[in-house]
Amino acid sequence: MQLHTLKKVTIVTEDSLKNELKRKICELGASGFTCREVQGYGSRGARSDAFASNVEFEVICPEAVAHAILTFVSHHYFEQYACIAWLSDVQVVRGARYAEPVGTTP
Amino acid sequence: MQLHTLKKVTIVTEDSLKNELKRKICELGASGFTCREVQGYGSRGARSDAFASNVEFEVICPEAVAHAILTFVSHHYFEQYACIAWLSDVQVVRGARYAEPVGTTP
Amino acid sequence: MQLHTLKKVTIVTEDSLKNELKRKICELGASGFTCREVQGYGSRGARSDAFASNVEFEVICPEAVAHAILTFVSHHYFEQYACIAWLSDVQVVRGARYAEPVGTTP
Amino acid sequence: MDIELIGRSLRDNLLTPIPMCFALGIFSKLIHGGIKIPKEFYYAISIYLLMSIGIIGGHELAHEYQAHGVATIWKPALITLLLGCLTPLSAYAVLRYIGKLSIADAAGIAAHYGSTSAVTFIVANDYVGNQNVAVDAYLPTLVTILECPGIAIALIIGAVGMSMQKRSESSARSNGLEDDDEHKGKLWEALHEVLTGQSLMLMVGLLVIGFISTLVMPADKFQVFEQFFYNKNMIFRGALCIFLLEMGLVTGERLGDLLKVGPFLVAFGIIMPLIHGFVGCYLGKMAGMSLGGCAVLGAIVSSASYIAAPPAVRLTLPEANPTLSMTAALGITFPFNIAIGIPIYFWMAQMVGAPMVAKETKPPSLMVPAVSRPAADKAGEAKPAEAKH
Amino acid sequence: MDIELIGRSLRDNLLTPIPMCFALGIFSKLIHGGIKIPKEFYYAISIYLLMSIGIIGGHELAHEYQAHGVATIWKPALITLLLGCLTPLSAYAVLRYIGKLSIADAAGIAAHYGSTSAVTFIVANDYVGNQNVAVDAYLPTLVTILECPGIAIALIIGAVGMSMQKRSESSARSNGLEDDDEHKGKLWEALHEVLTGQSLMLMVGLLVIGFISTLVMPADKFQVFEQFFYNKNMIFRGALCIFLLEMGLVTGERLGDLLKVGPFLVAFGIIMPLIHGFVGCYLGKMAGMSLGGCAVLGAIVSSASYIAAPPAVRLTLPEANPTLSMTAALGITFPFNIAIGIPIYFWMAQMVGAPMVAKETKPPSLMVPAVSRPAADKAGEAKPAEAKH
Amino acid sequence: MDIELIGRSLRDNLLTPIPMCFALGIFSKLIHGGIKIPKEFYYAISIYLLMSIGIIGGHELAHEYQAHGVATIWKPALITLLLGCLTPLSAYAVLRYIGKLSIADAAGIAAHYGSTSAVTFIVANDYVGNQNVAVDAYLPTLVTILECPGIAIALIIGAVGMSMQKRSESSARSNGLEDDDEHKGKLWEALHEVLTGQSLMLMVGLLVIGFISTLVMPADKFQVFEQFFYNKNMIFRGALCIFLLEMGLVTGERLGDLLKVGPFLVAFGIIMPLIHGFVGCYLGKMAGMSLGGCAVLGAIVSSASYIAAPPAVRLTLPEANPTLSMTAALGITFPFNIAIGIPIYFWMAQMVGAPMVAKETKPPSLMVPAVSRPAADKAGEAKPAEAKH
Ligand SMILES: Nc1ncnc2c1ncn2[C@@H]1O[C@H](COP(=O)(O)O)[C@@H](O)[C@H]1O
Ligand SMILES: Nc1ncnc2c1ncn2[C@@H]1O[C@H](COP(=O)(O)O)[C@@H](O)[C@H]1O
Ligand SMILES: Nc1ncnc2c1ncn2[C@@H]1O[C@H](COP(=O)(O)O)[C@@H](O)[C@H]1O
Ligand code: NA
Ligand code: NA
Ligand code: NA
Repeated sequence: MQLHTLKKVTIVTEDSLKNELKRKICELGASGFTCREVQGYGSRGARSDAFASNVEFEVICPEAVAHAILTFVSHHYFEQYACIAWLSDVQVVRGARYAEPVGTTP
Repeated sequence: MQLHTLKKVTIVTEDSLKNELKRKICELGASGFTCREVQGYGSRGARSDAFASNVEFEVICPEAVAHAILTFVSHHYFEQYACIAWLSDVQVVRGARYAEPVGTTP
Repeated sequence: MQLHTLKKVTIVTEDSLKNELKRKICELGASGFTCREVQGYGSRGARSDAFASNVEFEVICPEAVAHAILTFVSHHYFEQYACIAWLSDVQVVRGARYAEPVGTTP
Repeated sequence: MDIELIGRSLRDNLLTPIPMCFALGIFSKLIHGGIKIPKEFYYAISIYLLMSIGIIGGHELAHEYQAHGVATIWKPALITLLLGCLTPLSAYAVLRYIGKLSIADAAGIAAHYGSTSAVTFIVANDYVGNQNVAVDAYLPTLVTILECPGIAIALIIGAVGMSMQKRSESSARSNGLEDDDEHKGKLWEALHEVLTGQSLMLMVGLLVIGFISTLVMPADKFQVFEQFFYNKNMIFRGALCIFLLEMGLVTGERLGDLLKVGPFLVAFGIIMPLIHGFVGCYLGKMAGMSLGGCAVLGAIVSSASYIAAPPAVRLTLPEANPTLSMTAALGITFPFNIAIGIPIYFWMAQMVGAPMVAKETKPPSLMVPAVSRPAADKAGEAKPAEAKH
Repeated sequence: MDIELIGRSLRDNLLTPIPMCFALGIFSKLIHGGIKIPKEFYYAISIYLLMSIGIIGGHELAHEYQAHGVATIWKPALITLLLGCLTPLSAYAVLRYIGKLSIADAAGIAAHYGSTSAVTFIVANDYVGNQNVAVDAYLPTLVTILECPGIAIALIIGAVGMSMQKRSESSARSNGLEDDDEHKGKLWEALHEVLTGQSLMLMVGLLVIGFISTLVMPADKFQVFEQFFYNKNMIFRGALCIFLLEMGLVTGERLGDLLKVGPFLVAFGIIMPLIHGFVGCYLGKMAGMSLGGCAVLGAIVSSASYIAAPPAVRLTLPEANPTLSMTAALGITFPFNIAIGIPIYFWMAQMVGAPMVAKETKPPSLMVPAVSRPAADKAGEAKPAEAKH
Repeated sequence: MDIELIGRSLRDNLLTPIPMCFALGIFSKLIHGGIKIPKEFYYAISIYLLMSIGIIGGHELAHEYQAHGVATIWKPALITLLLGCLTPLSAYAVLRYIGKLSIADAAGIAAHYGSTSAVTFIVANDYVGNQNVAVDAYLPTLVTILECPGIAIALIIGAVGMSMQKRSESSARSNGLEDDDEHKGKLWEALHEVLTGQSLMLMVGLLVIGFISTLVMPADKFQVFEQFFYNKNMIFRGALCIFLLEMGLVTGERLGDLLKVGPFLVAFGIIMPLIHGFVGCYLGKMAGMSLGGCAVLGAIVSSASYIAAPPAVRLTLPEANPTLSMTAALGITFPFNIAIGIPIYFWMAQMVGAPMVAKETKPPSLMVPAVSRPAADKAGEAKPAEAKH
């Protein structure tokens, strides 16, 4: 089995940013994403009810795209919104599909 | 604290495959799994409503089992179904439990 | 973009422990957490209905805090409750925020 | 039925809350509006609707049975079974040989058109009621009979067709047989999944429950369940509004796919139902069904499944493109039927000369229950669903 | 009550939609069918049911109070409290000394049998109503009184027992005391969790709301809430069908566990309720309750909790195996009670000679409210729940 | 209206299930109780409530229109639009210049107070009905008119204010213009989001549906939808109980924030609604609205949005602290209005001399529909909502 080492970007932020983030992630070159509702607690307090909850995005992408996404997130969300973001290494099956920046819209 | 280095397999695919995948993961030697509903977007379009949504599996297992699972997934799902799968390294507490292939059914 | 290498602790356990675990994670020095409902199967059988389901916590924290959390979990949950826990490496944006143990309550 | 009448009937049919909620859903998606029904709410409502069709169906069936034994129902039931076997064949033939679709795609779509849509049934039932025409009490039973066979037959066609194709393509390859076995396994699994799937189990289960309780319970004790589940009552109506709002949202989301599927499929999604609907009306009349019953039978035969069929097809015939079948079933045929199909089937039922009141037929002797055959001469007191409320 | 009567009563009790939905749920799991109720829908319905028991309970209690002050209710309330304290003890003794279960398992199961099941209450209430026998209006109050003490007492037995055992096992170890403290902390937490848990808070909260609003609001203004929440009305009935379908699914999923738990627990799950039920009926009669009231009291005393108890036990006595208690409570006692227990308690209530109409007793003077004691001589106008609708 | 009367009215208003459920929710959070409404259930109920306001609003509007054309409604509609434009301005001015809040915070909170709260509308409507005073049938229309403009205007103030501030702060920086463009883009997006957001689309969509169906369908066919959605009927009432329980839970969770926001905001959350409410009553009277209508108009003008406004503000003015606006809108103004605000607005409406029955005014000729203007002389048959049920 051939595996490609790629980056996985994880972003947890306010769910009202979901639509924008979906769009941005694809614009910045990712071929797709997986997202889900989560609850959380952090410096901006608890986010776990109908009026305040979080969304978590996972994006498999090449390093350059990962950096573009993280840069966008840190410039636009960190100051004003509940947000955390991190990067990790993953070995992806048929990774070639995700290795080149693309530019679609969801 | 003693930690075992094991593999974590993550699979995101169509939720209609959930039952089959549950069974297969255990047959191929994993001692268990964790799964959840997720939404997603990829080469097969958006998967985020009642008629199309995804399920994500996480499996902690030894490398051989991980490869067996990924092989199954790539042979049976990649061509016809919305699917992505990757591998990462994790340090597992009381990892000995998950280090040997078993063969149960959920 | 500056990234800090930190630990990510993942714990999957019975959802009746959710409130206690929320409190403990913060007491042991983490600055926050992200959690969600998940289903699962393991040595204690299937956990996927209204009477038995799981919660998954993800905590970004320095190594010492990670060990404290994992020690707590292994002492208090492993014997009697459905539980799995692991550690992985992540590169966190503005990681300095999460690099020092704090002690708040959610 | 002249043009003006059609116009008025369209207006009466469409300018009511339920179809307009469907339209609102589509509109909301078109302007990227924010209406969002939680998935769990949608599931909750579909569970309620299926239970409702089942239990009220069983309830009416029990009344019918008490009044006429199997005299009125055995022929329509057989006819429906026949239609469930014919429609996937006709759909497959048209798709494969006229539309030149791949085996998998043709069989996948045929599975949808061989089954039926519960919501179309409800709306048709309603429409007929609004014309002050009674419908036969056993119709929900026909819906449950129609649900399965079409899916099964289409899946078998697809599986057999695919494996024959593969064998002829690569008669040299060694794994031909294995593949075959696997395919058979999958087919079995998919058939099991249809037969024990949520929609059939709820409908049949509640049908049995409604039937038995009606026979056993005093009528005033059952009444409270009838209030809750009866399809002319407020809860059912309200739930249907919300359900169709969501269906509109899902349809609106997929409207863009209409352009992708090409003109053949669009035509298929309109003409095939008309043909199936006509055959349904005609055979219904042959089976002695009433005008209302024939019209509703036409509607359900013509309709395509978008709940039971998709997951079954996805599992057995993964080579079939789900966009094609969903777009045809949900994006074309469903709104077509809701908007103009149903009045047309009603008109067809009139054309074929279906009588206002159903005829009774003596069933083949082996079908008559030995003991409890009630007096068949009280045909006059046949009490259609509408009259009761 | 001869065999034939029992048979007929069973049939009337079981061949109705609510128990048959339970059976459908079990059946669906046995054949690996696809019926699936979203968790959130199940939660929504349980919230509704608990609110309903509370508010209608408060409403009836207010009527009772307006008609009789505390004359009719003080004795049943005390008796219920007593039963809440006795049943965990008897269950623990049987499990530990006859069944030889571990301290934790015995205490864990005793916590379930010391508490009560709201759904059993509803079905019992219903059954009695179907026999055309009135039930006392304050029964929902008794359900709320019965919910807690049993869980608390069993948890205390378990915690104390475990810590004594640990101390005797390892009197040398140094962390004995710490463990003890921690255990006490956990116990407190669990008791807090039971007392402020969803089920008790909703029932008691809505009971208070129902009581106050009935006293304050004009009857016709309150009526709309009664329509929504009243347990003989359509919404409640419909919700109960769906709830029991889900309970059937959960039970069916766990049926395999029946084999694991062994014959002792199966016997326990049938015989213990019969004993508790008899004591309930008997003490109910002593407290002056009516025939219907005694039967329902027997049913709720006999029933085992599967909503409030499990999480509390899981947190305080993690050594207790949850499979044992859930299988006994949900897999054995619940269906036993629904199917045949309730008719038996009704028969028991007849045997102990409970009167058709409740007796009034003068409460100890300190319990009589100084001012608002309404005329006690209008006992004749006691208007049982059934009569009103 | 002397003190005793106010006391009685408070009691009648508060000691009813709906406000007490709100209180139970708060209480549960204060004692860390376990009541938990699944998010999806809460969403389902809000969808139902919004649809209900819309469809019944459209239904009543159609009746009003059939009876009076636009004669009764054009002035109130204009007045409401005016109020929607004025209240964000007054709120902003007070917050910025008296309260010394930042531009973003002042604009963010003003957006909430410029819009309205559907639940406050329902409770006010109810309260007025309980005083046996009729309300004007077109009030739900006014709610939909009031929803948007206030949010839009406050967001524009905020965006313009912020960009002016930024420019003056750093007239040297090069990215001033870019930022501006981006801000404008965000503003557009947020306005689109409000206009096509769930709450407005459901209310307006169902309003249109209710209006059209009432005109087209025979009254007895529409009745079943009225039963399901009408705000005096059981489903609506029951849903409202559960909804307010959840609102209480959310409010209780945030009660601690009350201490953080400081006394100015607390005072603002009480005094601003009183002022807006008075202006609403007064202008309502000027527009010829009836006593009941003026009181309800006062209540909705005074109320602050906590559903439509928060996400819009969060997206356009992220610099605004959401804790401030949510605490004010949900933690202060909402309970204040429910508990004592509404009786006060009713009293204000009496003070300004609003008549028991609305006046009819000839609208400017361009607003009169050419054809279907019905006989305006049948003013006597004006049939207020209350009278019908
Ligand atoms: N240390 C952490 N580990 C994991 N998730 C976190 C952590 N801190 C914050 N989060 C998540 O990020 C969200 C925003 O954090 P904050 O901006 O600090 O309020 C929280 O609601 C959590 O879901
Ligand atoms: N680049 C990506 N990063 C994360 N998840 C992805 C990515 N691409 C696809 N997915 C997930 O995998 C599913 C199937 O992808 P696909 O087969 O490409 O349609 C999608 O619905 C997403 O949930
Ligand atoms: N091998 C595994 N990989 C991933 N998750 C697991 C694994 N084994 C167990 N789990 C999760 O941990 C929970 C508790 O496991 P256990 O204590 O073994 O019953 C299960 O319900 C699963 O959610
Ligand atoms: Na069909
Ligand atoms: Na008990
Ligand atoms: Na306002």
